[in-house]
Amino acid sequence: MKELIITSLLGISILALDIVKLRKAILPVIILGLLGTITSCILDWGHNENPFNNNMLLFDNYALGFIVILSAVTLVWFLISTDHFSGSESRTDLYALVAFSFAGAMILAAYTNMVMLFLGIEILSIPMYVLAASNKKELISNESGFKYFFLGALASSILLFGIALIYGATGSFDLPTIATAITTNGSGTILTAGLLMIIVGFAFKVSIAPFHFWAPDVYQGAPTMVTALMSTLVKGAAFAAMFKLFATAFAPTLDFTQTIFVVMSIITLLASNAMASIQANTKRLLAYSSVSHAAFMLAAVMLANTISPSVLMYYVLVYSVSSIVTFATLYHISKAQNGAEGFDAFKGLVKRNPILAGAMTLALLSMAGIPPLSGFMAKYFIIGAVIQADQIWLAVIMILSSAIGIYYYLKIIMAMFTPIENAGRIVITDLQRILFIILSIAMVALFFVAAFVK
Amino acid sequence: MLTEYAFWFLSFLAVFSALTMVVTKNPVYSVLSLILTFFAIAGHYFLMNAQFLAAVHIIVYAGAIMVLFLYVIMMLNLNKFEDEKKSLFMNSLSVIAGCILGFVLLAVVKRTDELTIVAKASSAEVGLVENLGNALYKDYLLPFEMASVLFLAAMVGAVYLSKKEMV
Amino acid sequence: MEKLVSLIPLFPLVGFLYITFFGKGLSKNLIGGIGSGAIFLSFIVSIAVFTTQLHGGNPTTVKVLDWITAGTFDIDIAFIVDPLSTIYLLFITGVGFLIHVYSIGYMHDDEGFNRFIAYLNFFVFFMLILVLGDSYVTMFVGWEGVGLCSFMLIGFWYKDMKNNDAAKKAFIINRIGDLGLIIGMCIIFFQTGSLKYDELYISGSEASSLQGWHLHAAAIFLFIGAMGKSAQIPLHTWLPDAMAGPTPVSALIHAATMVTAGIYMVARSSDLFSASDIASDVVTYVGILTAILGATIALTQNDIKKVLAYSTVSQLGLMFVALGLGAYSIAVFHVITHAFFKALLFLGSGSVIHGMGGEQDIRRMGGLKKYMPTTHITFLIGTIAIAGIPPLAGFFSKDQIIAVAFENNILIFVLASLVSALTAFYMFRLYYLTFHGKFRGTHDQEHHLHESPKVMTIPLVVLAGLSIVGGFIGFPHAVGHSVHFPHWLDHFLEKTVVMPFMEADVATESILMIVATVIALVSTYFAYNMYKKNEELALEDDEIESSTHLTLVNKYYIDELYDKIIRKPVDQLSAFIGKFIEPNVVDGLVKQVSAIPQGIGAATKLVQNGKMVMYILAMIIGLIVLLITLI
Amino acid sequence: MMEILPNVTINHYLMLSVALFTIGAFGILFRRNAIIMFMCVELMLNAVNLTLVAFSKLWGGTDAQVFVFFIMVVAAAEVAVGLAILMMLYRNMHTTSTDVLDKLKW
Amino acid sequence: MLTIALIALPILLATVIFILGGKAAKNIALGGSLVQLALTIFAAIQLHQGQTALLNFNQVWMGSLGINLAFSLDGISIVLALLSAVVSPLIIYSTFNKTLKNASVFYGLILLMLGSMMGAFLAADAFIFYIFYEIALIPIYFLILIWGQGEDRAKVTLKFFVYTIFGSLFMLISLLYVYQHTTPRSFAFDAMYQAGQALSVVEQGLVFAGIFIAFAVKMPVFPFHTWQPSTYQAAPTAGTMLLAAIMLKMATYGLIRLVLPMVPDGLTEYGSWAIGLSVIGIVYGSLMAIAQKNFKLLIAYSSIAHVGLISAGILSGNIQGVQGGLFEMLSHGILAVAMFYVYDMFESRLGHDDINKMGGVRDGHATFAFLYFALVMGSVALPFTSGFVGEFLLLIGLYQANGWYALFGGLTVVLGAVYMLRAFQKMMLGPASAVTTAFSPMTKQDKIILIVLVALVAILGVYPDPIMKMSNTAVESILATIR
Repeated sequence: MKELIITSLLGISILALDIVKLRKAILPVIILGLLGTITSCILDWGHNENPFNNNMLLFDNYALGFIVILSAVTLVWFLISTDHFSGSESRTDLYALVAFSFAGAMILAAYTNMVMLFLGIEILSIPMYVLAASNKKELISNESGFKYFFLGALASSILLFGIALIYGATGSFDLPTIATAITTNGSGTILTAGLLMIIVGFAFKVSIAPFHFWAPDVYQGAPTMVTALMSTLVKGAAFAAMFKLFATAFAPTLDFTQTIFVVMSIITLLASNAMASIQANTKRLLAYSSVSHAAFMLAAVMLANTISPSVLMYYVLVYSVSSIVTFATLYHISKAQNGAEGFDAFKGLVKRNPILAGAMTLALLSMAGIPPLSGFMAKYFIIGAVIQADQIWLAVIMILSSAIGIYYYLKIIMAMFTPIENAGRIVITDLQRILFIILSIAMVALFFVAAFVK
Repeated sequence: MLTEYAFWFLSFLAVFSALTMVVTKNPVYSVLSLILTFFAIAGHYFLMNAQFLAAVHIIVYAGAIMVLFLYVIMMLNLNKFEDEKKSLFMNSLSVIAGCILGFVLLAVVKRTDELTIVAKASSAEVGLVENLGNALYKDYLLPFEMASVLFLAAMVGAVYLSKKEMV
Repeated sequence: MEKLVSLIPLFPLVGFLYITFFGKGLSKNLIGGIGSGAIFLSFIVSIAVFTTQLHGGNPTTVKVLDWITAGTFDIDIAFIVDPLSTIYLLFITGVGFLIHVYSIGYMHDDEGFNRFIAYLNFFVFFMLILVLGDSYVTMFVGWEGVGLCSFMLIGFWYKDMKNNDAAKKAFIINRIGDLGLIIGMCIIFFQTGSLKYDELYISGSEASSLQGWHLHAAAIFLFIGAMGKSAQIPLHTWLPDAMAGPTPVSALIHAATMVTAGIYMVARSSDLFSASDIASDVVTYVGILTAILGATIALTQNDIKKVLAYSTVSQLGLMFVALGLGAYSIAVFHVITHAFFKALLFLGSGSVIHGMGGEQDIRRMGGLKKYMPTTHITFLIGTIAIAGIPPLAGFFSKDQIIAVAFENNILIFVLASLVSALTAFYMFRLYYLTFHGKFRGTHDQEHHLHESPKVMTIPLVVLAGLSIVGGFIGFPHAVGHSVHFPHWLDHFLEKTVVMPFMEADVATESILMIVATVIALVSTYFAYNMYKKNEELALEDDEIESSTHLTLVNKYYIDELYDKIIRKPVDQLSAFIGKFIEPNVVDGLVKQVSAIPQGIGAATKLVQNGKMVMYILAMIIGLIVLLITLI
Repeated sequence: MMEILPNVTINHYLMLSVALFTIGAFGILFRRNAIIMFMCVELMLNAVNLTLVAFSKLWGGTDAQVFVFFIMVVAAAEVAVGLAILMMLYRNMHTTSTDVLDKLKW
Repeated sequence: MLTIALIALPILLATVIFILGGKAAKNIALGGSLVQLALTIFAAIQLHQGQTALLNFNQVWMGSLGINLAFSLDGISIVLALLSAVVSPLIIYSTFNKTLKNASVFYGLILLMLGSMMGAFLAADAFIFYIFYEIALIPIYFLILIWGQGEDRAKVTLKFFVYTIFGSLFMLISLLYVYQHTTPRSFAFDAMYQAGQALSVVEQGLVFAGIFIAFAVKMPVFPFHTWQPSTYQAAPTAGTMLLAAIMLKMATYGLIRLVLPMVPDGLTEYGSWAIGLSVIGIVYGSLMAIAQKNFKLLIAYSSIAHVGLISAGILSGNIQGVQGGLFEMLSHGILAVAMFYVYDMFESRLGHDDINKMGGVRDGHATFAFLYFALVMGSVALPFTSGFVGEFLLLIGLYQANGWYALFGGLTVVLGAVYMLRAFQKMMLGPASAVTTAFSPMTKQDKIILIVLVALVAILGVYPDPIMKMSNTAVESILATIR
């Protein structure tokens, strides 16, 4: 609970600091706030199993784990993107929006009530709509923001209809109560319809086919660092929420939903990887790759009653780390050459900035799932679980799409190692350099500590 | 008896004006039809003893949201026919998709016989301000507080987007 | 005493290594001395080992080194000492030594002298391994090794690509045979679990577990190996080409020793072959065909070495006839006598070529008798020996082959007699054209004509002596009984090879001997008549009109045929695969597979077209599809 | 049991809200004017609200009505942001047609 | 502990080189690889004496998943360990005459690759094996990408990388499938063998298919080979050596370790297609080699032929085939390094490797000709060269599976001679020419490397028994688990 308070206050205090013209203090406050959140989570670890405030939130280890991961991601994001908004005069607004969004993410990790779910999603999303459109002069940013917002609103209404039907069938918004009701009464048509509509709502949020079409457009149009946030914070939180929902409230229906999830995963994998492999724009490519990773995480949700949530947590963490690195690198590269985002922009990076190139290479290899990088273990856990659930076909498709994934990730790596003439250095700050190095180490180190998953 | 007639009347009104909202070409008419729909829905709330909600509904939707819409339309000077170029293909596709969706949803929700309803206490007085207030400020205090965060965020966002950059 | 056997191959090996690595500054005579000395030492040891067998020693194996271990497949480098191997040892080292000595003179002026001697040593080493090996695998070591040395020596003058091609041809055709041999070994191992002679044939007679088609297949595949090495149809084409090598090589490898490895191997496997009638028939018919083919082609060849080469092919064919008919010891007998006189003939021809300054065409020779007396005499002895005129070596061995053929198969008998007649004819044709008549070469050549040095002629003389007396080791019954030396070789070999069932009475045998002699004499007379008396000359290439003659000169166009049906198709197939299959079919498949994502992508593009309505439509259709499952 | 008003069952209300929901969805597909489409979303949200109120009547608890309240709150916030985005879009594009938004594709 | 040292040493040294950089890199690398060689020989002696205390290592890594850091050096692993330990100093030394940009990274990557390949050879846990199997790809990928030759190397490496990973992911599925049937869950080889053998025949056949595709791509076996010639051509010579000499051995080694004992019934019942493909690959690779005019491509295709034979022999599943396969791996590794070194000598001296434009080098380069010829003989599997022992046993083994396979596979005996001799003749023989003069005499480095390699070829050919005896027991015990 403390965590949520800290975070909410964080957003407000950012705004307050702006008002009192203490802009210099904003970043330290953010760092303090996020570190405070992490510390508080660690202190609460294992102690807090009681739900808060009439079963609205439950800060159990599941929630705390996700909160720690998401706060760490947000913290890194803030540090690594310090120069992203430096040009913008009203960057405090954006910082505050990120902080609010993070609060929403936190709610999604800890909710135990549909109301909180709904609110969490909206608190997470509404700032994101704005952030996606935050590059106000850019038409594509506008387009991105609008598409995100509008389709998001549509998805929300479908999700809400689903929640309404679930309420109609069970008479409750409380997750455990819903689970009990389903177990005692069985799942009728209305309940299942509600369930399906909730799936649609979530599928939209986490970009699962055929509800993913917004994702590449929005990711591409949004400012790069915002995209980084979308693919880490938003996605992680949405999956945390989804997993929780299907591990508690809808656990009795998982056998039914499994087929749906399998089909959706397969479609997602095929569509996203196929599209990614024909992209010329790396940002859009990464967007599609993000969609394909969603399919892996969806598999974790699908197996919510057999798999340990730590598998999903691990995946989110691993994916977030590499995702932040890729988008941050892309940001630096594209900033250095007038917003170019094609493969050519990456050419000669190994000379222009070896640290960026190294970190990017590791990140891409990690996403591709090549040992000894953490991405391999993450995928391994999922595929192993999928096979255990006897969904061999899904596993095969996952494997095939991983191979396609390697193809397009390597295209970027290839470009980085293609020498070019008279390339200027790409300058990054010391802090960023350290962060890139830390993240690189993390990508390898997470592989070896994967033992603690489960 | 009366409620039954009221139900049918309000329902018809809601559906009709909703359809008008969709098909009419003039955005202003659309807004006005939607407001009519909202009133009809508010009427339903009254029928179902949700007086507080009906009031809030009128205030928020008809009073605030739709006014906002109207305001935007006026400000952007959209109160004229804007030619929407659409292919017949997409049109028919959307009609077909809409019809099937409606059909499917209807087919689904008519299965209420499968529901096992366990009615709760104090059913008659539910919609009153007192009860709702209790629920809102006791059970749902946290969401209520978080709603304020949501508003703050939305406000900041809207302000950010609307203000001119002073560079 | 038997332990000494491991020294036999060691000497040539050491000789080879020493000359290769330390021979750089040494004088040619010293090198020659080392090379021939090594062989001579081996010869001495061979005699010692031979005597143990002569005095009734039992076949023994001497293990040198653990070699290959794979489960039950356990092969050592070990040497078998038994009559068959020791008799081979004797003539390999003996003839080998003589040819080494001869080479010192013959190759004296060649810049690759050291290399030559080293290679010869190396060859002898492998040849010894071949006959000493106690299992098929060890034999195969020598088998391939001699092929390697043959390759190196045929292409000895590597600057001429023709030599290299001949060398390559020899190696590759041999390899085809080797593949057969390998498969044969595979079959034997698969069926019996062993490849060692003593387990297979001598002690346990494991070979009896070879039954049915396995037996025939094993024997036939082994014989394919023999076909390659011993130049039998259809793998014979390399041997005439192999004459591209220096003449001592032709004498040693392509006449006396290596090419008889096939006979050795079949004799070694006599248990196997005698059990398989099909294989034996195959061997017989292939042998007789080869014999006829070789003999007929030899009639028309004008290159002195080519004549001898085809003669070798033909003689080898006869040996296989003997093998096929079950007369293994007689085949070995013919191998030995053949080694003597064919080595003699080759060395003699080498002497001629040496004297002629490299000229090999008998149409450019004639009347050499007076310039090279020693060579002439020894060559004549060789010719008589091969023609089968008693009492020289060739007579005894060939006669017995014909006798066996008579016992078993009249058709073969007739054909073998024909071969015998042809042999006498073409050999005397060669002899007369070379040594009689008047000299037809250039003035320069005439001026330089000289007898070869002692170091070359002494081996000739020794070999001539052996060609005269060599046949006595295998007197046929008729003569043998009278000198108390009947079939000495047969008795000596009977421990290791299967003896034919042959009970011809003395009268038949004697008649056959007389018939054979008459045939040889008659065709000698024909040759004499044509080439000596009428002084007919061989036609120049462009004068030939008769199509039969042309076919023979062109060796039945077999090379051309192979070129057409094997080499070209393989090349074309390779080119086709390389140009079409690989990029289009195999890699094309890969490309097709990798195009699948692009295809899916292209389809997805239709929806992902940037228009929001499409996305909404997709969502709603998705929703509908999900909900429709509920109805 | 299923009657929540005299002679009016839950089914009636569900059908009504489904009708409204579908009209909203249809409108979104059918129209290209961003504002109208946005209004259609609002209509869909109202359909949800109506459902919830009807269920609330059926179940007799306050939860659903509180939920409706929150939906309204969120809808208001969404409208604020949405219209801000729309305005911005209009400033740059001078149209509210969603058809012109196809810079981002494939 | 020794096993860990064998894996850790190159990796640690690689890290050192990465960090220190500079000119010392190549000497550190060479020194390290020599130490590695010494350690391996020490390990071999230990194994020979039957002291396995130092050779086994087992440490729980992910206990709940049954993944252990288990390494063990047995008679099979030692062959491969020896191969990579023997060959790696030579490979490193072979680059000494080249000026490389970022030399420290280059040598570091080579060492990394050696470490990971060693890891795969020594692993006693299927998961660890898989990890190392994959890791090895990364260094070689960068070696080719950065130091390779040709404009299209980026494309080529892409194909190589994607293709191989694509294959090995199937192995992952198969392994996971078997893993699901272990009780308690464990990736340890023994447990996997048990679980695999308990599967139904159809399941085994499918598991086999998955694993085989992975190895088939890596080896490569027809028709999964199309990445290989172009990759070999694009790679720097040292990289090609690593690929051909050691890396593809991970796949053939995997056949022995993972396929034979894990899915024996599936192999016998449904495995003949794999043997068939391997056999086709033998002939196909040979024919392709005949069609090549570039020496490097010729060796590349000949490698396909050789590896096809190894694969077919091992899959025939009897001790002769497996032993032959093991030994042929060793031999092929040594010969591949040698052949590519010869290629490099020509390439660096003449600037091309078109055999049609060569000739006459034999004249005046007698020593080189001798050494090269010895290598040619080794690669056509002449007895008393290392090539023979392996190839012969493989054919013996293959025959036991199917006589026709042996007959077709045996064609390599003939076709191998065709292309190798053709190449040798075109390159070395014939009259002296401009090429002869352009071909500068062998340097000390050339001599050392070639002489060592030729000596190895000869020694292993004449006296292979110590190694064969070592592996014999291990192979027997692995095959014993099957029946």
